[in-house]
Amino acid sequence: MKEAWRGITSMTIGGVLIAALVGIVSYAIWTLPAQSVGLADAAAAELERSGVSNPVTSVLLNYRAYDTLLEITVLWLAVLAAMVLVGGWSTGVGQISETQNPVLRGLVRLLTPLMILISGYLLWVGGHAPGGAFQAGAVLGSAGVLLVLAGVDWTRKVPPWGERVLLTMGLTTFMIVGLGDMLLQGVFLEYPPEYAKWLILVIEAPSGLSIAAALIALFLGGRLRCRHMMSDQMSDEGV
Amino acid sequence: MDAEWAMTGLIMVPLAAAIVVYVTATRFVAAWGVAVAMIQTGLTFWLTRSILQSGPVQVPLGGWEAPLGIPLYADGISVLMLIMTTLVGATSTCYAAAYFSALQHDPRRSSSQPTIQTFWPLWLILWSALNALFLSADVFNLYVTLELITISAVALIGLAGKAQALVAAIRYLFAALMGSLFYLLGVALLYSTYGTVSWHLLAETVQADVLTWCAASLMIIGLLLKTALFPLHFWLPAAHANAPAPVSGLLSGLVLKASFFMILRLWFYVFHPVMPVSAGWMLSVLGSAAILWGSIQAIRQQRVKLMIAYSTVAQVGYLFLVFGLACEPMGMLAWRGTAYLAFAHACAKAAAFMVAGSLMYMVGSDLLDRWEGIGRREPKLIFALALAGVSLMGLPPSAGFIAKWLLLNAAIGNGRWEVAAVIVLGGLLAAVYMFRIIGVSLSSAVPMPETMPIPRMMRWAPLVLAMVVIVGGIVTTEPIRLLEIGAPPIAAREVAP
Amino acid sequence: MNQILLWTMLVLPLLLAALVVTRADSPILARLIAWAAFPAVLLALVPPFQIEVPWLLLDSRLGVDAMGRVFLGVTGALWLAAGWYANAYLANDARRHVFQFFFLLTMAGNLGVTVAQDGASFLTFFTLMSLAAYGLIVHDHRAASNRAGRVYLMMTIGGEMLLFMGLVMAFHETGTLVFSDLSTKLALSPLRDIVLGLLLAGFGVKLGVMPLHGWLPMAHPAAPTPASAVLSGAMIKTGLLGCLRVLPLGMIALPTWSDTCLFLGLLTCLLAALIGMTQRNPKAVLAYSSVSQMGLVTVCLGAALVKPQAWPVIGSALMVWVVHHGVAKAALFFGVGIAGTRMPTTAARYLITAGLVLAALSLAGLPGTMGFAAKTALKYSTANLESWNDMLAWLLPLTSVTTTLLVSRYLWLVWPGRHAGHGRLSPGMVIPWGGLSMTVVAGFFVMRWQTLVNPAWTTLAPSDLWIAAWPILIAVALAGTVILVARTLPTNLTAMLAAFRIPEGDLVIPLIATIYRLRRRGYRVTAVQLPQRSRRLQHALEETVVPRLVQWLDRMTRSLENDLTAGLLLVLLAVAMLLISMT
Amino acid sequence: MTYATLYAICGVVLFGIGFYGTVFCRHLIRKVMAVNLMGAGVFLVMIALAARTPSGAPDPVPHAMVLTGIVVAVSATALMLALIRRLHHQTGLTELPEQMEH
Repeated sequence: MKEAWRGITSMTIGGVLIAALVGIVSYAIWTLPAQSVGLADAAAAELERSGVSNPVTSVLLNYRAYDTLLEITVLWLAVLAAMVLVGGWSTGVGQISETQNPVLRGLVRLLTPLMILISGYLLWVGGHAPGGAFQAGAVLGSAGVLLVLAGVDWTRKVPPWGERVLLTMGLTTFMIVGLGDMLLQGVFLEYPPEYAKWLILVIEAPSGLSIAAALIALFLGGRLRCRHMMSDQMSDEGV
Repeated sequence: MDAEWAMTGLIMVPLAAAIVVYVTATRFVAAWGVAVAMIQTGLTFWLTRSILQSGPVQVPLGGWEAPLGIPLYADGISVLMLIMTTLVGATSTCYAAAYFSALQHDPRRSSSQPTIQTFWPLWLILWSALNALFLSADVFNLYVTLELITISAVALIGLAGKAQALVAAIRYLFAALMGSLFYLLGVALLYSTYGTVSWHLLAETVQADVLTWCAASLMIIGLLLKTALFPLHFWLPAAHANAPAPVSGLLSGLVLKASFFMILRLWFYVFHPVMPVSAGWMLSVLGSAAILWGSIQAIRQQRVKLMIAYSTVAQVGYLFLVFGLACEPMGMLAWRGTAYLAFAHACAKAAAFMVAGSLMYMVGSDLLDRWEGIGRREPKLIFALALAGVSLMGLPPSAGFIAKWLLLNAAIGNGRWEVAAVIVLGGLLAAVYMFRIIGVSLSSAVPMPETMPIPRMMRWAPLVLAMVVIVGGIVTTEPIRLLEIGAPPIAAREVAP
Repeated sequence: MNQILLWTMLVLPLLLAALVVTRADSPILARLIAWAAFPAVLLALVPPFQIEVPWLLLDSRLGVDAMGRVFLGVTGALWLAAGWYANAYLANDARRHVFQFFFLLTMAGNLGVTVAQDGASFLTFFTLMSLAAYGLIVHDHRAASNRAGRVYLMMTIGGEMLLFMGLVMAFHETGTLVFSDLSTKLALSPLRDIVLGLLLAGFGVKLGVMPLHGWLPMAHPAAPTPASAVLSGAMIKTGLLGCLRVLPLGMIALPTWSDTCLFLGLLTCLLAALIGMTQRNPKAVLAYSSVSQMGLVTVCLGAALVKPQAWPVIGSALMVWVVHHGVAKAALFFGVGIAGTRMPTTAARYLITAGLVLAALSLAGLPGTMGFAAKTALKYSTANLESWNDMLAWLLPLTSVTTTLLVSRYLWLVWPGRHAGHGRLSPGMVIPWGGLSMTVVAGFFVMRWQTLVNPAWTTLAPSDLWIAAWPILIAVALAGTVILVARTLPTNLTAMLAAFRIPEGDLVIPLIATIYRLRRRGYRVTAVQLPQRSRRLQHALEETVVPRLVQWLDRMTRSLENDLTAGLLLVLLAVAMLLISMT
Repeated sequence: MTYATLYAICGVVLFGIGFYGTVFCRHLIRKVMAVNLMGAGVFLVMIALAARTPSGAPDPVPHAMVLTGIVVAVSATALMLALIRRLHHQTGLTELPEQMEH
């Protein structure tokens, strides 16, 4: 009884405090002027020199490319972390075997090529319209996950070094391009304007693949290559 | 030109090494770590020299100046933090190399963790992220680097594999994510008001209005959670104490300093003109409470690593005294003292954790009772612990003494007797817990026979680091001079007593 | 040249200490260590000078001045003697190199203190010396040594903190750390009394003034003999040096502090001698004797604070006293190790007995020894203090009586040939001891033609001789009577009297007994008889106060350190900070 | 008060709900979801406030930041899930133990 009261008390206090915080922050937002330029004009003004015509991509891969480099590192880091934590004892998802579900298999057969195509399109279109490496990687990654779920054991064919290369090739390319720029221009990641378009594409393509690989690996518990699961390791499905 | 290469190198070299080590899955992984340590030492030296000669450096990455691009920026305090990272990082690297190779041959090892192969990329990424954070001049970029640090730190704790470590890692991760999201909300508000995320530009345009206060409070409080200031320290002791031996020192010495450095940057370079004195005092009061609470808890613990971890809670408290003291005439002294204390604490605490790790490896436990008479077997390690203890207590000759000297001067100069009393009392309490460990380990009990031999590097690395703390208390003019480069505008408020 | 000598003196011990770690068993190294303090002796002979070292600590000043020279000379000579003595004394100790390591560090600190001319470097060397001495005290790791080491550490670090605080405040008040400026400016500062209180208390711990003396009688018996000698002969005098450096002596009268010093000094002087007489360990007797002598020093400081114009006289008296006590006390400590060995011949036994008696009586102020000069000097310099004159007039002879009784007790305990000796009498031990014992007499005659010492102190006029001699004669007679009476007493009465024996470290014993009991670590101080009152206090602490405190802390920890509370506190802090900013 | 501010305030409320959940939920998966809700709230604030440009074309910088933020959130979520699975596998726990066991 006492416990319950204590729970209710703390919930009330917490609720009130959080409401107060939300209220103050909301009030602060309400005081904002209705219009503000931010960096939209500045970004648009330099769009010519950035090598792409989609402003978001220009921010992502040119003005603030350093952030993006670190972000790709974060993704790879998460894979490493998952591998440390899960890789030792499990292969990730549940049972991967020749599944008996023909509908799923059929659908996968239809969808996978389409998804690969779409991801390629998204990668290309990122230069001038919404899209880019992350979107492409996400679609490609989900295609991979779908395959695994359907029991198509495609990842078994990936050699261990291939898996590692696949996961890091985006980051490696990014760094090589950045350092190459530094040799040419003197500053890390400063693309020569005339090659910016191509350099961005050079970075994006492997990055998209790496992102896709990382997403699949995260789904599988830190590894791309999933072995067949031992029967005694089935108990961890409860979470 | 020089400084740019050094700055980029400090970030990119460990990252590149992480990729190489991971992709090639080389057996000589430790050698790569040591090579990186050597390169980093060279680069840090290079950068320090160039900063001392020509003042703060700003590098517009990608050729884009702020606000559009992300500049790297190095001034005195960030270079001091980089030196700290390099010193602790290099010694930890050597220590870890010995530790993991010893662990592979350890018959007591039960779990089938692929520790050695996974430790190195994680640690190298952490190293790169720490350097990136100390060099960042962009509040959103700081968020990304901070997340890199958090994720690698959590994974490194998880490396221990024990249930306790996992619980600690989960708790730490949740706390850290909450903290980051508070910070990110603050960044969102700042950007929507001022249209920039460069702290240089923010410092020029910041105004005292409700939105700025909201943003400042959210950012600072989020970072407080990550820095584990009392009473938000609940996650720290377990996380730092249960991490593998080479990791604990990195967490206490470096990872905490990262978020603290961000608070220091934001507070003194951006928000200082608009935040009221009382807000700073709030942090100082919490800091004082942290000193007392952390010290008392450290004295109460039975496990050595927990004692050292609680000692970190206390030492973090010292770092926060500056926010109250810097509002008054002697602000500059407090600022220097705090920056130097961060440096001193990193080296001393990492050395202490390394000693604890070595002895724990030797005995198989870090229960204080099991350590009776251990000092007679390992005098070098206990000596290193004693030297680190001298700095934690604030006794001369040690960097901790100089830092506390500056802080005490600031406190007394401002007429803050209660702060001065807390500083001294904290030193006394530190003496109690440090000598509890040293006293037990020097007791006359015969050390237990079933121990593992300690690799030589696991003896020398902490000793070297402890010596650095002592040297840092003897040669002081250069570090203090370094701190004057690009010092925040509180310098103007300094008034002769 | 002088600079090189100064740096050699400071760095050589540290360098040797580093070498001890790496190559422990080199015979050449052992010989070098014995000579490590030699540069200090040389440095004491050069004319005064000062150097500025801006990169060291907080803009350091090092140098030798008139006062520091005396300290430096005595300290260097004692460390030199102790180095030789230790080489022979610990020849068969397997952990010799550990001792050497701490010995060298302590030496570096102690020598550094004498040449430090600013607060920061003084405190640094002082701390180095104090902390390294811990290693000397606990060297043999007996339970008693460990206990002594802990008490020593607790009190030393407490003292350090007081000094730290005091120096920061002094710096803040005066804007300088250089002693020559600091003491003058401090005299005029509004916070003078607080600052001086902190500094005096901090140095008082080292000096062993009651009630801060607890560590001293525990640590001296625990440490190996050569270490006790320097501990008592040289190291506790750094407390005096510190006082001399910071007090505005000869400038103004400070009635509060002079009265405190005079009162505590006299109390220490008499009480320590009384407690010392109940001791059974000759080193403990000597330790209490040191405490008692430090009481006298404190009286002198008090006198100088009453009458600033008397400072030049008191100052030189103190210098004489520093030399005398350092040499005599070290000789007596060395004597403990020598008297316990097997004597090769009867002649050797007589010689050694004679040397011991000489050193002991010098401490009591026997005419013709340095002790006589020191006592006379003290008497002259403390004469004519308005309010305290009458009391001092009869108290000073009384201290002579108590000191004589104390050294009699010491001689009784160590008398060569009374116990079966063990170990060989080696020249490495006898030579340094003999040298010091002879200095006790030789020093007096050196002082006689030395111009710096007031000729009145070293006169051998019959009236002065008689004044100095009668307390000693009374005390000797008293001691003889006690011995005779004790022989005739029934044994059960002796046993009853033994119950009154006060443990080494007197006041701290009930406190540490409580701490140990609470820790339940098996350290029972069962040998110690506690008086009823302190036992009640101990009981209250153990049964109620501490458990309640622990319970409360446990509850606090539980309610504070959990996810939910932390979450609530997080949002609470955020809201609080927002509200603070807005208002 | 524009639509942008309304959405932004919604984002803050979402942040608050997520925070409440993170503090009060005991089951770890719920906590993970709550943290993600907090993240979503912040992203909503950023996106909403980016739409206040006079021209109507949204400010691209917060969009890029949100993209970065999402990737960070994905990585952190993956790590959380990995940790939780590992803990469950090893101890069977689905909640953090109440008492801090060091």
